[in-house]
Amino acid sequence: MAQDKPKLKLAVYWGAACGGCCVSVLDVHEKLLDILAHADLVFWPIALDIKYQDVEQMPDQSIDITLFNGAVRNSENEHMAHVLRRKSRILVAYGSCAYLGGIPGLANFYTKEEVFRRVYEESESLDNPQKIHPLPENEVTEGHLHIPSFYNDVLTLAQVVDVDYFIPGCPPQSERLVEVFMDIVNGSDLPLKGSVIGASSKVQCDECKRKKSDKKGITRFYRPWEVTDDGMTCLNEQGILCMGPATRAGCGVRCVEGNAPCRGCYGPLDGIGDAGTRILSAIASMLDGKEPEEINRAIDSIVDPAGTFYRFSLPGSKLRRKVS
Amino acid sequence: MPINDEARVGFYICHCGHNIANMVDVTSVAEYAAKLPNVVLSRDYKYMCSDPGQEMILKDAEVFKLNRIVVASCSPLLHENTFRNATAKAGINQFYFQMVNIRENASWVHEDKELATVKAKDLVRAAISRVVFHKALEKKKVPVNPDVLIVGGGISGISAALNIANAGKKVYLVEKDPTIGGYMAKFDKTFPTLDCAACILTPKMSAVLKHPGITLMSYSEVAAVEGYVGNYQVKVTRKPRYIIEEKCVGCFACIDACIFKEAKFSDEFNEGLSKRKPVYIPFPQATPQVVLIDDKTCIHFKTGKCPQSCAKACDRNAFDFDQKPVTQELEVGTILLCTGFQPFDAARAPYYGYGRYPNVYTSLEVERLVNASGPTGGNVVLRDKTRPKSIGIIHCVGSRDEKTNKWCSRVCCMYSLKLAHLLKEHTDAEIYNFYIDMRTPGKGYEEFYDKLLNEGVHFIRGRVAEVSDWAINEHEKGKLVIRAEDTLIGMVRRIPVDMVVLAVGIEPGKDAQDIRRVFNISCSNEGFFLERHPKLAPVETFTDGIFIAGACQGPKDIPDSVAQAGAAAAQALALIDSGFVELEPNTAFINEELCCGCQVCINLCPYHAITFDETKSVSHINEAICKGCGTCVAACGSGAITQNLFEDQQILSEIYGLLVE
Amino acid sequence: MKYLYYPGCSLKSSGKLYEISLLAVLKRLGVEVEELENWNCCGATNYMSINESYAIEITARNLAIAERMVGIEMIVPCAACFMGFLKTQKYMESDPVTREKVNDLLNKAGLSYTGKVKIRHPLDVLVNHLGTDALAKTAEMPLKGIKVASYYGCQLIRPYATFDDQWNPHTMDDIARAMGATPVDWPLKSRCCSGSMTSTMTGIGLRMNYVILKEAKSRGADVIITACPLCQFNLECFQGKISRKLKEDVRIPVMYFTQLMGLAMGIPAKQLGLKQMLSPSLVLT
Amino acid sequence: MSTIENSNKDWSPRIIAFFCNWCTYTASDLAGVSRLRYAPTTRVIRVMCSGRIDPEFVIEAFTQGADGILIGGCHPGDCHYSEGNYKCLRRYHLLQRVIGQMGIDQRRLRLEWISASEGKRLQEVVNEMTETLRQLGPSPIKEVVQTVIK
Repeated sequence: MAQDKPKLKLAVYWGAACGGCCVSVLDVHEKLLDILAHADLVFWPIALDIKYQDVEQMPDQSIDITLFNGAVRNSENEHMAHVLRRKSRILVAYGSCAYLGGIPGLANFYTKEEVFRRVYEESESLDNPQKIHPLPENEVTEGHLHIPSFYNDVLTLAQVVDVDYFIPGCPPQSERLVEVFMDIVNGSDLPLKGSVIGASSKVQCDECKRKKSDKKGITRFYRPWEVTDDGMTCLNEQGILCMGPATRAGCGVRCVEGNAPCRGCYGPLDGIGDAGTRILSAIASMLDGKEPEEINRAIDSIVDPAGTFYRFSLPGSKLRRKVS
Repeated sequence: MPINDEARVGFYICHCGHNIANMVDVTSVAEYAAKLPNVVLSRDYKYMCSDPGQEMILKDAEVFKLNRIVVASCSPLLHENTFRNATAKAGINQFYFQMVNIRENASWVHEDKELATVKAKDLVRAAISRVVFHKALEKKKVPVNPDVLIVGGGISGISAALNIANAGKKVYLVEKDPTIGGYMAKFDKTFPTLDCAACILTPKMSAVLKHPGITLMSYSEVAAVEGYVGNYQVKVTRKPRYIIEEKCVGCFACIDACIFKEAKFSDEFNEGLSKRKPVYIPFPQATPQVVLIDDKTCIHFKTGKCPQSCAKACDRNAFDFDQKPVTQELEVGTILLCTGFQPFDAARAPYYGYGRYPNVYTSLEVERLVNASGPTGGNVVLRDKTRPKSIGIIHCVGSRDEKTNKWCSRVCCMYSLKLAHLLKEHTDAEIYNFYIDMRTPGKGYEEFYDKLLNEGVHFIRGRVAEVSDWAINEHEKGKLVIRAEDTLIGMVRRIPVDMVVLAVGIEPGKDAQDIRRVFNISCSNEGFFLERHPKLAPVETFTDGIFIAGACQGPKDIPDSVAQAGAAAAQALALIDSGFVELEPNTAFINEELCCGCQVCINLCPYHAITFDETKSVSHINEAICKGCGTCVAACGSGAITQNLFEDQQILSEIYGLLVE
Repeated sequence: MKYLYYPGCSLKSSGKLYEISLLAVLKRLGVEVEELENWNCCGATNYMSINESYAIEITARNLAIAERMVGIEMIVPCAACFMGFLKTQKYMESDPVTREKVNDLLNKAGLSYTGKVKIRHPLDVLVNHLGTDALAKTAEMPLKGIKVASYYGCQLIRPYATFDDQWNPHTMDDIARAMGATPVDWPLKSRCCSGSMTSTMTGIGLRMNYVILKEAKSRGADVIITACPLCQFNLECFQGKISRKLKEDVRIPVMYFTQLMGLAMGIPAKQLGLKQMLSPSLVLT
Repeated sequence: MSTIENSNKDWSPRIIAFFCNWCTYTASDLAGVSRLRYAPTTRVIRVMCSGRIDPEFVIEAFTQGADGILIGGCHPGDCHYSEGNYKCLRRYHLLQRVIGQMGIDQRRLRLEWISASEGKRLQEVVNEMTETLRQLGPSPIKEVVQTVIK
């Protein structure tokens, strides 16, 4: 039985993340006990007091599975990505940020200077008359201080290190995590390296229960609060921009089930080169209008098209970031 | 980029004589290609499309175990099929072939050999990068419906109809006017032989009517066309004549009985030089011999208060005042468009006074005037019934002119000579031809010009500036004065004449743009239908199974129109007799494993080829209906749709190949 | 209804009677005009033949000043000015090099022109805006039985104007008809009057005016009406000389179409400047 | 690096041109047959219909180093497939917004309707676009994409 086998060593780490992914691990609730029956948690900053040094001293390949959540935003994230890669047999990019850049990745619409100016000079809640910015290196009387350096570009985990698997979601569905984990424990055949796991091979609409028809013909888009959703019809057909048609399923259509449009956190299907252009094309294909004016009127009603289509995938997209 | 180790590419670059080799360094491209991944063999050759060129592919394929072929030469629209066939002969699936256009897209349009060579290398790299991901495909064969639709019943349409029907095929001949015959029916004599137009045309018109293989649909227009080569569905709308065509025998009793005792409406057939009644037949030999009612002038239709004396005079009860347009559906395999031209509107050249001075005529009006069955019985008289003693014929009216039409209308010089001869014969007037250049390229044409020179007709070489009634001396009083530069003597001349004939040019028909849209073909800039290739495919269009003949393709005289009609008929017959057509397998298909059933694609398809399968909750493309535009492919958020020959990976590889060395 | 009004130099000097009669007629018709402020020469003849770009540039200045009056169309009565304005607009619209150069110069002068000014000839305004029916209603003293030969000259309708038929113009005939007169059809409506050749190559100039006067007379016209100050000047001033030289009486009243209109409207001859005419125009009154 | 940059000529932009088979590709053939000279900057990719052009192709071409993208289709109402060009038009306008937000000069992407008979128009468009791109200079996109700034 399982108890006879040596326990797996499990690590969870967060890069540039909101913490939601870590919470999603906790959200397995009592299943955590099942997991812990088969695994020891050897590193998890949010829950365990294990220092970076401890991890650095672990033998290489000694961690069986590392769930790395969060994007790579600064030198600390990158350093730990390299360390954990070295120490882990299986490195999983866990959640949208590690997978495609996620919400922190939207910062790629700006430069580091713009971010700093906003945060340290213009923010409404700020009192910084001298416009002091953090310095990565600093000499003080007590000695040399340094903090991680902030990168200009937000990166996905795979842009920094070799990644074995990707589990999408903002956050990933806890049930999926348990399933994946138990598969590993039970010694099921592991999927091909580089696969997206814990998610469907079809897009959201496949699981979405709303009524869909071939009549799209969108003349303008509405934000969800601007119209009364009938609760039954495809949101796009009601003019509420839903990323479902180009977003991988696996979350259980949670947002749409909750009458909110899909935001695209599960990313595109396998083989799709660029999540943003894929949904862009699908949405444009639902538009009505033959005159540029009509078409542009409809487009005007999309708030922040690029931010919408690349909401979770900008660093992982073909362009990666704003060009200039 | 992904790679494919299996692919063994044979690359060939064509010199096309000097056409390519002069502007693209073909040897350097061949050497460059040899070093590209997957390329096993790279050669340059003088003429790849020649037999030895194709033979070379065949031999190389065997010796070098090639499984992909790339040829850099001319446009794929010209020779893709040639090389696909060569590829197939070499035992390789014909779709493992990619063509690179370095002639039309490079050597012919650039002036810098170095840059043109760089461009050729980029294009070659892209094709090689793409062909590696090609898939083996089969062309689908579909049977060809042997029935033929011919649109337009002028001399071209008539000739083509008889050609095809005589070969035992069924022909539908659709004519928008009440009678077939077209413009030729209006002519008196034809150049250069001066044989009577009616004598050679009317037998053909009645042959059309009598031919068991031809269904003549006069006073009808094509409303819609669907389908594809070999299998077109056509909707034809028959306009109401208010006469039951099958019952009318053409006795004309109704015309005599019309409440209008005198004809008072402009007669279209006689170019308005005579009058007709609301119930009429365009001309005595009209085919079919069926009268019709013009509902715009008929008292019954205007007021409802006509005793309908016409209908009462008909002993065959052929009248039906309640007729409505009727739409009929036809199924045909091929279509010939012979929709003709329209003469240039002389009012658009106001400096020649047409519409302002009554004695300025168009050539077409004069055709009717000299015609024995015309409004004056062949008696050439002016509007005041006097006989002109001097006549000026102005060539190139509306033609070869930046302000109107730039092209030469090709027929005006010859018909002007013909009219000069006929007018001389009928009136013995002094005839002056004002020409820019005398263009008489045709069998017996130059000889005809020679004959006219000896008949005492005057020829003045120069463009006419204006026609006016401004007399500056007694000699010019009461005459029309033609002012023109005589370039042969270097003087401006004023020639006073009694009658001016404007040799109006040939223009695309006023409905040419509508017709083009209905049949999904292209027009050239000036508005004539565009042939597939100006030399090698002059009667084909870019839409397979649709052919063009006659003046709808460009200005043409009768012999050329008839010849072209024959060519178009032969093309149609060749297609029919091959029994089937091979369709390009560039259709799209849906991977059901990926389709989510969002139905975004369904309405994008103009052919309704995509349907939603409720039970499986996936969409499905009927590949027999799909025409391969690929619009649905780009719309699919799941990437579930693939277009054969234009797969995402193939196009992305092409992009990569173009940009990355 | 209000228009900007660009008189140009002729209407303030040799063509004074054109201005007087035009303004009188427009006033009668309730058309308000405001003279373009601080206007300059339109650049016709001398400028245009010596340095075309100068001509374009100074006309552009007038256009730039006019453009400040947003939404108002500008009446330009002199045929030479009218063509000059249309030509400038055409060049600026279709030739980027000219446009850039002219705009640079305008900018230096603190001006700018974006192409919004609509130039209209009085004939255009009268016939196409007010309409001949409205005009006919103002003809208190219809000119019954008077035969009128309309003469446009060479540059009023060619090559840029679109308000009339370039080959057989009719707006002046329409006006004459509305005033109760009978237009005669004649083929020399837009033949050249020789322009300034009457002073530089007198023989040719007189000959060209002769054919026009003679043809109008032989067609039975009682009066020639025109819309161009230079045409009016040539035809009127030299007709005595021509008659004497060629021993053929080609004398005929030559007046501005606005003077003819004024007569029909019952405006006193004096207010139309008819008393200052050289040709025997008063016979009409 | 493109072969063009390797040549010792003055810098010349690279335009990836997606032409529909029926109108614009045919127009480019016509330009060839008519020997209309134009700048050697375009690299044509033939698709059956402008409706096939996936916005991803445009982005891919930019990231691989294209300085401009020219899309050529049939005039409105003249599409060989009835309305594919309108579908292209809708995607084009939305894509223009997005590339604008991405900091790409919108003049680098151009859509033109060029019919089979408009070889001359094709010549004009290519020369015009070449001139525009010359003024804009080399596209920075490829370098930005390939150079991570930390």
